Amino acid sequence: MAANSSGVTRKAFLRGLGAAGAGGLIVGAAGGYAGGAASSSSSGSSGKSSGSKAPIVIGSGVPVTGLYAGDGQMMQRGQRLAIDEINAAGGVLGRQLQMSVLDTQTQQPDVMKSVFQKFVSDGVAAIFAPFCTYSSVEFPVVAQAGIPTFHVNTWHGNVDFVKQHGITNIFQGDPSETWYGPGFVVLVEELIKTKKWKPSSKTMAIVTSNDPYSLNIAKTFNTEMTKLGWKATMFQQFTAPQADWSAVLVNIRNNPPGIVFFSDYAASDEAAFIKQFRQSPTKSLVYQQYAPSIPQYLQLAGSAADGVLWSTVVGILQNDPIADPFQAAFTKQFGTGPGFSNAGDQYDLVHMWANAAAEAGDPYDFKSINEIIKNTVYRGVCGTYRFPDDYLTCYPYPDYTKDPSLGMPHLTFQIQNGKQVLVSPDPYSTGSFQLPSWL
Amino acid sequence: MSERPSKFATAFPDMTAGRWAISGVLIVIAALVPVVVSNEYAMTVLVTTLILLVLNISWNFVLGIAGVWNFGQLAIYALGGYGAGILMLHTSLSPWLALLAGGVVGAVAAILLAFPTLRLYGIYTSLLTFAFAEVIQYVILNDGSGLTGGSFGLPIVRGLFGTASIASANRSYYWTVLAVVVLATLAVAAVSRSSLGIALRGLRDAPAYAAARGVSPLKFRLIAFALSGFLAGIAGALYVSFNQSIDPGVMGLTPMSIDVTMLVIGGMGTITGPIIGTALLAIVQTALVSHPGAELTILGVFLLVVVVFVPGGIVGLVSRYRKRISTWVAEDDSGGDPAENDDDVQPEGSTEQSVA
Amino acid sequence: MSLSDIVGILVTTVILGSIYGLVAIGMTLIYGTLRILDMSQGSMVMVGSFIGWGILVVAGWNPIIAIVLAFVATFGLGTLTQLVSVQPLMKRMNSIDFEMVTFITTFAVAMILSNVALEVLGPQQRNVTPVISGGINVYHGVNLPYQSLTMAIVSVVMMAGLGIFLARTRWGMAIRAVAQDLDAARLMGVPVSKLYPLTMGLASALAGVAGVFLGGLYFAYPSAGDLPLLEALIVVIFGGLGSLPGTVYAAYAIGLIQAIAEVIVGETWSLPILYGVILLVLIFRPYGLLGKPSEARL
Amino acid sequence: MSDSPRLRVAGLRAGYGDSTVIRDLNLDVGAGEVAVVVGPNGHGKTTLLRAISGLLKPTGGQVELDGTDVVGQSAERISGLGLVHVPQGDGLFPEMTVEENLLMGAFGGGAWRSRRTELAKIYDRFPVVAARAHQRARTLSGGERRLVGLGRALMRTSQIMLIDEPSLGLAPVAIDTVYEAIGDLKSGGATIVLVEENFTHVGQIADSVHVLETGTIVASGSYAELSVDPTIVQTYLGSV
Repeated sequence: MAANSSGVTRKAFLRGLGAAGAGGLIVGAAGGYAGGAASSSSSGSSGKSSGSKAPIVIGSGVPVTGLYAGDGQMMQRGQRLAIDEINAAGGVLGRQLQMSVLDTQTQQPDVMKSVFQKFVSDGVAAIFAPFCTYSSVEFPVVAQAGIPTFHVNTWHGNVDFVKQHGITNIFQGDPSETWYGPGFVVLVEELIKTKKWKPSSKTMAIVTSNDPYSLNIAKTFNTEMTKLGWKATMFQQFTAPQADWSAVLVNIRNNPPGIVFFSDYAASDEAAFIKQFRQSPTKSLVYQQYAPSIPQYLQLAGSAADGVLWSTVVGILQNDPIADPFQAAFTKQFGTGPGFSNAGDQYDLVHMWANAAAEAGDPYDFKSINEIIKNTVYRGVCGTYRFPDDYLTCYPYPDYTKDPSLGMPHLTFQIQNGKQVLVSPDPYSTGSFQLPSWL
Repeated sequence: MSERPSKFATAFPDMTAGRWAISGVLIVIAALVPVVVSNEYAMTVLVTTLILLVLNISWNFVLGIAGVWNFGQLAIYALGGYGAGILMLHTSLSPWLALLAGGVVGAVAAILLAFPTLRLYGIYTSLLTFAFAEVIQYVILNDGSGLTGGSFGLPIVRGLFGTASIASANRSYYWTVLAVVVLATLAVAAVSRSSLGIALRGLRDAPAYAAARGVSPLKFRLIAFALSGFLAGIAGALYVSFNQSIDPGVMGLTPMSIDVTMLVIGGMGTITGPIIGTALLAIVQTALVSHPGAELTILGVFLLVVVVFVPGGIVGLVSRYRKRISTWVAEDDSGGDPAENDDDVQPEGSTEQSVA
Repeated sequence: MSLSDIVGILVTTVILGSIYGLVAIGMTLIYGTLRILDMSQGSMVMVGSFIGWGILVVAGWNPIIAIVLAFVATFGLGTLTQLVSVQPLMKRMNSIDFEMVTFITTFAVAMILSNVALEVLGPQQRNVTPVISGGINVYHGVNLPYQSLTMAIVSVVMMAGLGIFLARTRWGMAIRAVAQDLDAARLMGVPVSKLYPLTMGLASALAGVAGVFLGGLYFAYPSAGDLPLLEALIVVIFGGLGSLPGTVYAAYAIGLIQAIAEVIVGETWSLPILYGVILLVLIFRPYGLLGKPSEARL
Repeated sequence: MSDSPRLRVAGLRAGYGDSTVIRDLNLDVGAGEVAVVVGPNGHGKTTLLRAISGLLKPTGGQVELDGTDVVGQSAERISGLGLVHVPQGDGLFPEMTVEENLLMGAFGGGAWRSRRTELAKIYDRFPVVAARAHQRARTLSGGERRLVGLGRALMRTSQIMLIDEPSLGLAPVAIDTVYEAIGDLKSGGATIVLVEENFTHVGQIADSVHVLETGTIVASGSYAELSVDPTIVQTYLGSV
């Protein structure tokens, strides 16, 4: 056939083309990852020579989409502000910082592993991943690489894992969740002792979301209070998000408790609850854990939140010489305040790491940097960071240490006239407890 | 020896020697990837994608080939994962047996789910199965017994390769999951070409006619669910082995929308569709990983455009062009056998299937 | 069970049932007319919530403006959604996979809308000021917020309004005619290529108005539509796809089941109980409470 | 035949998918004329009407209404030009009341304004329909449904009517009533194309009769002519 002077039939030609194309797809896909990684790691390795002026890349793993995206935005802003300040002051060892953001979604194991793996492959100098898995499956990935890694997952299981596996580079920048319950019990006792509050009855209604975190806090509180002779009239779990509380409120109003203890970390849930509670309140002290620290809480709840108590094991200090400039700078840069926790702790942790990296003289000398951090006492906008033992976690003041310069203050706030007033502990407090208007 | 290949060949009547050769070459290339790739992030992404591919192959079978609108597949996947994970956690059973057990859990769950869907049609099936998935997720989230760990997921499990280093574990998982993908593809292809597959498509395209011809919806739907559930369970077990944990985040609207997009873009109801769709979207997702947030918008646009303008997905598009090309080839290759032009593609609403 | 339990159950039923009715009637209208399950309805609720936030909180204008604007904007968006995601597929209307492909395309629209909202407006939840604040103490401990009461009234008014529109007006009758016999309706001169987008616009507008109210309860944020979508799906399928009276009954029936479950058993198990009931209904009545296999609609 | 027919069909071709049902079909109907098309089932009578009214897009040929070519236009557009198609099995909206069904007849063609007067006229003409005004259409008997279908077609004036097998499935008494009504329409001046399987009932009203076989007209003529043609009588006259 004239058409086939080349000796290749059209069919054979197409087959060859198809195979080459499909093969190319596989190789291309794999090569794409490898190539991308190679280019960044080559820049990383060139950056690793200590004389280089190339920017230092740090990894930010935050929830950008999904349930915790609101928290994620505040975390990222805290990191951003710290980086901008450091860069404006000349960077770390004369090198600018760059942030590489990856989405941790809802911290599913595969997502976290892949995020950590990418940070390791890209050769970042430090990882700031405020939320991580509770099973710690991604920890070995960074443990092997030794990169200084910081989280505020507030979960004892994570620090246990670090201790058990002898990990030296994964730091929890706040105390574990186990300190919440006991901390509030101490506060309740003191309120009664100082006659600032007289419970209508020694009963409590406990409402908690059903994740192990909130559940653990609720259970420890229940146990500690039962020891002191209190009785739970209600212990109810729900699944976040939950916006309609009428049925729970029917039960509370049927049997008004002395304390309503609410344990959940979704701002909208707790705001919705207090709005609906205040429409016809019972004579109960209302404690809501953590969520009021998120700025949206006050916006969402408005004046309904006046009188509510809440606490956090990590929070931004008020009327404080270190925290105030941060508050101002944050508000200036983002047009909204930083709230009470994650923006502050991320800001602190980036600064703390940058100091350690500068001190070590090389941002990629992970071993020295980790050593320095472990032996640091750092006073940031959230109080004192100190990692006294192999758990590599902070401990609370006054629950654990009686010296405020050695522990992170476990802050209790009360919302008064739409403002957050720090009522405990001294010397950080900015006001004192006031009896809520409905009591 | 002479008997086996011929039997094998009859299971895949449209697979010529040439096609087998191409498939073989592709598999070998795929198997060599870990040798070339030294980046552990790339390996993690590849293994995760292959695991997702096993899930998509299983879902494609029940959704595309059997035509049952099962939107509970992610719950079956999760149940398989939890089943295998719990066995790895609390028993000294070989993790390989736990993997199989995950498949069995998936199959059993799928069979139980199949019964109430029998009398339902189309969209009602999808709601019932979706409700099933919601209940499973809810029960796991609310599990106070500590068995599943609620929203925090399972504590760390052994996995298949115990204490191997990250790099060698990644490679071992890659080859393991690749083998499962190949076997699953062969199984689905063989089944959909068998009389069972013909019956399933008959029930999908003309339920009344198929039933009148003696095809039992009960029996075939159960078989379809069982096979698809088994594969989904294995996928879940692979997930829990590789990631050493699993949490309820594997279920829900977002992962489901990504999986559906993969199936639709590749070509639902075809054998190669899930492979192409999963690979393509994995590449897109990886490329977008540094632009979190934009990813889902782009996926949504992709999905819309493909469904509206490329019915049948990429495989459907290719098969339409192949028809044109085969005419072009036929002009040249006048002695060629016409059987060559057969597709592995079943275009939606095709009428070529008759019920035996 | 005490009297306040019973009153509590009734109040919760009214509140929940009205929410469900409001988010589900649009979906029923679309299914009845176009034979598609519109997965973008939840996003319309989200858009309505954001409009409520923009008008009531940012601009500080009158709630009426918020409602009108939400109606108009989501009407337009719904029309556009139909033109983009359904109209190009209408030629496949009689094919076996029509329901499936439109399910997927409207789902894609929902994905796009909520992720664009995420990009543009950010992930924070925003409080939408209640259209009316305060509440009445119905009975010892049982409180009925005016917002919920207003929502219930608006919901009933809108459902009734839709009913009257469909029963009495030229275009309303045309919508029903198209739902019942497409060919015959075209022979009457009903321009279906315009009617379909308008129907989806109308349904979306109902969801958008629902969003203004739900914003005061659930807040405005990019995925604010997920829960209403799920609830609407449950209601329309429970009530029988495409049956308007069925939808209304189902909305309140589901509200009642959930209220009983919440008050008696507790929040934790109310959703699983609801799903369990629906599972049973579907097993014994595969087409829902008032649904029919195919022919009769709206 | 008049010089400018109200309805002209020329060289029409139509079908479903790959199969052509109507081929090379020509048909002229003058103003006020009743043209009856007879033919065996499955030879394209219904397809012809659907192709004229726009429910089915013809693949070739012309359909002219008062001299305007309407091929390729949508059914709703063609309906607006004054064509009314009463489909096989009535095409009533089953869940709507009789009155609502009648009102739908006035939807297009500018008839909505005068709907109340037209409605009153129809109730006058068909007392049976008036008695059922608020019943749902699906609860009616076959004969009643057919009358509602014709009544609905009358909601608009000055039209060309296509009527598909009005006698199908009716009892003889009901058939008589229906044809009486069609006779009324004729005397009211309507131009009608009527399709039947045979011409048992059409003698009184047919101006011309056309025999449709395998998709085309094989014989045309007046009722008087065709009713004496022995082959045609044998095939189509049935048991008169």
